Amino acid sequence: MAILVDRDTRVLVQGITGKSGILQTKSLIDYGTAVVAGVTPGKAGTAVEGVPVFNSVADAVREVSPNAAISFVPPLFAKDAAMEAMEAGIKLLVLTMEGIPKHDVLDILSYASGRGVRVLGPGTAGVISPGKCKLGAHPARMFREGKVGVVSKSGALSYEVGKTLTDAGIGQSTVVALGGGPIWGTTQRDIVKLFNEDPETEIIVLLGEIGGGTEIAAAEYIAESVRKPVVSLIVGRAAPEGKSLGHAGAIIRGNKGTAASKMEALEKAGACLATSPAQVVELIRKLG
Amino acid sequence: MAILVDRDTRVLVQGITGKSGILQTKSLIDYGTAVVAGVTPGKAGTAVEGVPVFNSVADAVREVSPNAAISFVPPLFAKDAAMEAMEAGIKLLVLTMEGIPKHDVLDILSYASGRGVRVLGPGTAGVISPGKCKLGAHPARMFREGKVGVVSKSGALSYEVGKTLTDAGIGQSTVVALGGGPIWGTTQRDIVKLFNEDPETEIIVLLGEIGGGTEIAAAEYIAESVRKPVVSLIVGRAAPEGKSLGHAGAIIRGNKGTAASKMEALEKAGACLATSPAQVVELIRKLG
Amino acid sequence: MKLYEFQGKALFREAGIPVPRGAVVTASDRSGLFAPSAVKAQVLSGGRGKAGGVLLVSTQAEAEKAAGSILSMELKGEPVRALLVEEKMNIRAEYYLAVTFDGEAGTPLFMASASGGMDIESVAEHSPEKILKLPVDPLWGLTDYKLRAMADFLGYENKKEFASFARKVWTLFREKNAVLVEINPLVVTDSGLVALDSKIEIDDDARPRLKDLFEKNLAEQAALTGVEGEADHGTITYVPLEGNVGLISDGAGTGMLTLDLIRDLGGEAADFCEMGGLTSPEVMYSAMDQVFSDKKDIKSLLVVLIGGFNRMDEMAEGITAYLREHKVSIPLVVRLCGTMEEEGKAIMKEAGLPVYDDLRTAVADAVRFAAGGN
Amino acid sequence: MKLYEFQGKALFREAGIPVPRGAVVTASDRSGLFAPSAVKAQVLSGGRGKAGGVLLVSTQAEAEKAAGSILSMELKGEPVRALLVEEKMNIRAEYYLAVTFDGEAGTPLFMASASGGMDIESVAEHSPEKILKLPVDPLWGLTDYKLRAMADFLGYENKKEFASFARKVWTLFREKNAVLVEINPLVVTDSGLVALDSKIEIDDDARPRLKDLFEKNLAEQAALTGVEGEADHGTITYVPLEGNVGLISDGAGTGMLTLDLIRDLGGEAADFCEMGGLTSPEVMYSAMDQVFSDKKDIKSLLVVLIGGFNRMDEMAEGITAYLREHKVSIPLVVRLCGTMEEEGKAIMKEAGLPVYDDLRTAVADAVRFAAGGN
Repeated sequence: MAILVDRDTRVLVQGITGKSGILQTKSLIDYGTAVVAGVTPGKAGTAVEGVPVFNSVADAVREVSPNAAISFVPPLFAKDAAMEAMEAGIKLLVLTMEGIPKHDVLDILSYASGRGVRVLGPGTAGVISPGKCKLGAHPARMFREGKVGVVSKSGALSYEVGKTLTDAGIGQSTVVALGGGPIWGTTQRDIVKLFNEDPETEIIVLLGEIGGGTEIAAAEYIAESVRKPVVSLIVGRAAPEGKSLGHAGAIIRGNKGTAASKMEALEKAGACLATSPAQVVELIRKLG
Repeated sequence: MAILVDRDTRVLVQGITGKSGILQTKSLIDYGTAVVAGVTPGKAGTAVEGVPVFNSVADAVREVSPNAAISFVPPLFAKDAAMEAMEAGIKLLVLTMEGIPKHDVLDILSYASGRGVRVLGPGTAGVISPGKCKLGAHPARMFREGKVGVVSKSGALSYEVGKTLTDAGIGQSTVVALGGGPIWGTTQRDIVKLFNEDPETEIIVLLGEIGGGTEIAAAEYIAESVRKPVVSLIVGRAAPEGKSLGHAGAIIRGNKGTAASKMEALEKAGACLATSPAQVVELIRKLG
Repeated sequence: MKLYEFQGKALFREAGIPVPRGAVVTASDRSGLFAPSAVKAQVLSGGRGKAGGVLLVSTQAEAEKAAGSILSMELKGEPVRALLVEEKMNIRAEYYLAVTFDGEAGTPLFMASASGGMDIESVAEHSPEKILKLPVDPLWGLTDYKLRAMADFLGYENKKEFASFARKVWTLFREKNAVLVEINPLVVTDSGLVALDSKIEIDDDARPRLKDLFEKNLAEQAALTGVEGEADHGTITYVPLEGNVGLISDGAGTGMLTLDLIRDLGGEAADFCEMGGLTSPEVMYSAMDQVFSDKKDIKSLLVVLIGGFNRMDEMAEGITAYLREHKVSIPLVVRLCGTMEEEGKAIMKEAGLPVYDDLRTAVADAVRFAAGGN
Repeated sequence: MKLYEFQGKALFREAGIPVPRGAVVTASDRSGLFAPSAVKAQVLSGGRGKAGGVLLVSTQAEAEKAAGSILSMELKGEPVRALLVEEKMNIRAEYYLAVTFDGEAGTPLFMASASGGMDIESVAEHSPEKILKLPVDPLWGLTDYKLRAMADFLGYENKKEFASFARKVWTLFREKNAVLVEINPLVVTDSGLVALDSKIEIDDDARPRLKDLFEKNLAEQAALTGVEGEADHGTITYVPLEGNVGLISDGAGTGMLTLDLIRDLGGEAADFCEMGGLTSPEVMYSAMDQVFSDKKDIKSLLVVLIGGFNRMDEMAEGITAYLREHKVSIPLVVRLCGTMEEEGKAIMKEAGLPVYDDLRTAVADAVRFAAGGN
């Protein structure tokens, strides 16, 4: 088990012949991910790193039955590519690109919602279930198989914490990056729920940041439904109020999005709070 | 059990204060259907046959938790009303009106598809699970509780056969009318599948007619998956070729939609063919 | 509402879809005739090409002759009252392109084929793989990847031009509430794609929201045919047949069942007249009027009613009202049951009219009466 | 792209949304001034009303005086360079109406309140029940039942007028790829609804498909401010802070974590400079240029890199290129790991630059160096 991706995941790379597509396809294959197909219109019959390229997702589905897609399609074409994947029956979309027009993202999420399509991103580094499947940018050596589920908006922060855990000998079930917002196909609450239901995940690490309310929503779910131990690290405690620090969600609105308010909500929900990756390790050791 | 509607069905009537709405609400209540709410914008606080009227579906859902809706809203407003019901979480819509613009119907079906919303109609007489719940125009005395599942495009034909069965002492699990087309939210195949999975239904009666291909699609499903006995009556054998007899679907296209081609497909699929309601009774007696 | 080719092309032009330069010509106004040109009969039915309704002409004299000849034709029973005269195109290829809906799947459907031209029906029957059918989500609209798939399938190089063309067709389909927009053939010329024909049908149910569109086109049609649109039968479907048993029903399914029973019992229906499942005394009255006006030689009239939404009291009112105002000398067989059955039967009884309960018995009697029995 | 009120109102006018008659006035062109009128500062920040940026005047003399006074103001640090002078309205009620999106639910969101006017933020904080929030499916569009619900909530009688008004706002939101269309207040006058203010922000990511809209409005803004648009930092987010430890990161999350660690270890960051997770040597170079140009007094520069999509060889190239072309006399602390880490470390080594692997150690050293340690 694990969540979102595992050994049965068969990956389709949309935009496989672009610079990022080629580089990432190699990185996925090197990790052992089953990359079964790529799509670039007009490039059918070619191959990238040994992966057959098709003109359309429908062709790829017919020939090699992928069940997850990662997209490196340029922002203005991302919407059409996402629809193509969804209409072909793909149920997990990883939208790596930033800069997709927001109305396009809203359209994608409307179609996906209720049709059972899970969208990670946009602007996500993706997901890795160490030892099983990597469907994203996570540097392989920073992760190892284990029992800790990690969720983060920021890709880099998820690597940072993964690296610290791995260096300390603590493995992960799945590590998920959600993207920097301001719109998310999947939120921390969704992933915490999946971890809670995943028999292989024993401890949940929730990495949050200032701005927005997704950590509060996750805290509410944790308080209601999660009995597994949760360790949380909220970054941005030292950020000045009222300034946007990169992620558009990271703008303090009233009291809602402050680090303090999030830490308070998570503590009330029963989570253990860390202030650094090193402390995340300490808390997990205490809990384990 | 039964399919689509049973004793737990809590009905919302959209357009309850119109002429049809009032008359049909009375008929549903007389039958014992749990009509819990009506909606007509601007009529909140009033009541029809003792049923409270709300301004919006959302208000009705909050107050009395309906789980199925029947709509008597005029055709040009039907689309908005359907969306209102779907967005409020109603999972069964019975669209009785004919004359809803076809692009509106297509929009409704797109939104419903995959969101787990079952749409009966448009132009349907509805559904009855005798002795449990009536959500449609079926004349009460023509039906009695039993083990035969009946599906028909035409409402009147489903009454005719229901009446004949009931007069012969044969009860029904559920009797479903789908509407005359040319667009259907639910087809015969869908209903045959539900009957096949319904423990209470022992024999399936498929009422078909000339035109279109929905009976052929149902026959394919029967051949593949149905082990319960199926009795089928296809009407329109005596119809002249190439003429439309009311239902827009009932136009013979090539060989596809003829009574003969449908009867052949159903017979091959293992169904017993009847040429009149009386013969349906005979065949059921033989099978029972 | 079906549109004539020239009406459809006016919509194409408005939507920016390329069409040949052309003019409408009637018997009374031939000023638009020119040559060289294609002279095309304007009829609502299909298959005019095979029937000689399209002629290519090189000179003005030929054009005059072709016009005269086509304007004197009847195509599938429809007199030709107008022509569309269009410039000849230099045709490199003929495609088929259409958007309609698949009612059984509940979705709009784009269809494209490189085998355009007159014989698309036979392509559909014998080589269905030569027609690409792509469902389109109506809320999302036409996607780029489907446009690429269609252009690929057709083998048309200029994908951008094709996409722009097809998008306009889609927008027209949606905005005009069409149930069919068909272009056969869609031709490839030196200057790109051109819609050489047009077959458009607009959803009658959308009339209240497209009043101008309907009024303009129906007025044009009325001006040509001299008929002020079809008589509005409301929900009534009326089809004349060959027999002598008049038939009225309040449902297409029971109507067809009755048709079958009439034949099985040795009779033949004179008509198929179906009123829809939600009707009124006035519609019942009109249905009888329709049958008696059109079929003066029927020997019995069978009225088959089984009320769900329909109320039997209202049906009985309609029947008795008609009989009060008209002299009917043939036997009337009325089967009446369902919603408000008691009330309906009471009204019939008061008027001295018998009522049947069993369909088979009713059909048997109607057939017997028509055959001269009692 | 945030629009000035007068720019937003031009879009409103184009969309058929009623706005007051008005004219734009600048220091160099006061010809549009009239009275009686409302004289309103044109700034991109909010809260101008409370700050005295809006004056109601009755005479031309008062208008001149108000214009002079407001044109000399700074509102939240932004000099007032233009005024919108508008006719006074007879106001019966002030509503709030906005459409934006809820990023956490992933859906557009309409918001309406009968408590419009300056204090909507405090309404949102203290009486959230006074603001109706309705998610709208972007593919389906605005439904009649939601329009009724909004008009009901506002207590506005003319539901048809409200529906038409709100539909235009929705269409503007969609067609112009807005992330916010806010009307506060939306006023009820004797002649109906009028948008008295306008706050519009267009999605910068949609710029390639809305070139004209962006060019026109950015040119107008440049003409006012004299600045040719903001310098384009690409994916870089740069925020100046108060400390002396320069900071560059390749992710917002790790950037904020580092900010926290700097403070926890006794230091203070001079800036927050984040490059995004998919960048290039050029962006790395620009980030360094940005920090060194803006913060000439930093005592150390901490570069925190952890490559996923980013390649460490490219980052190392950017750093070494910058150092080749600029004299940097303060200590540089580079933490570099992840994708192409070996290649990156090799480039750094060749340039004689040390590389850290552990974040905490890197932060500790950067703080120590800034405090004058070695």
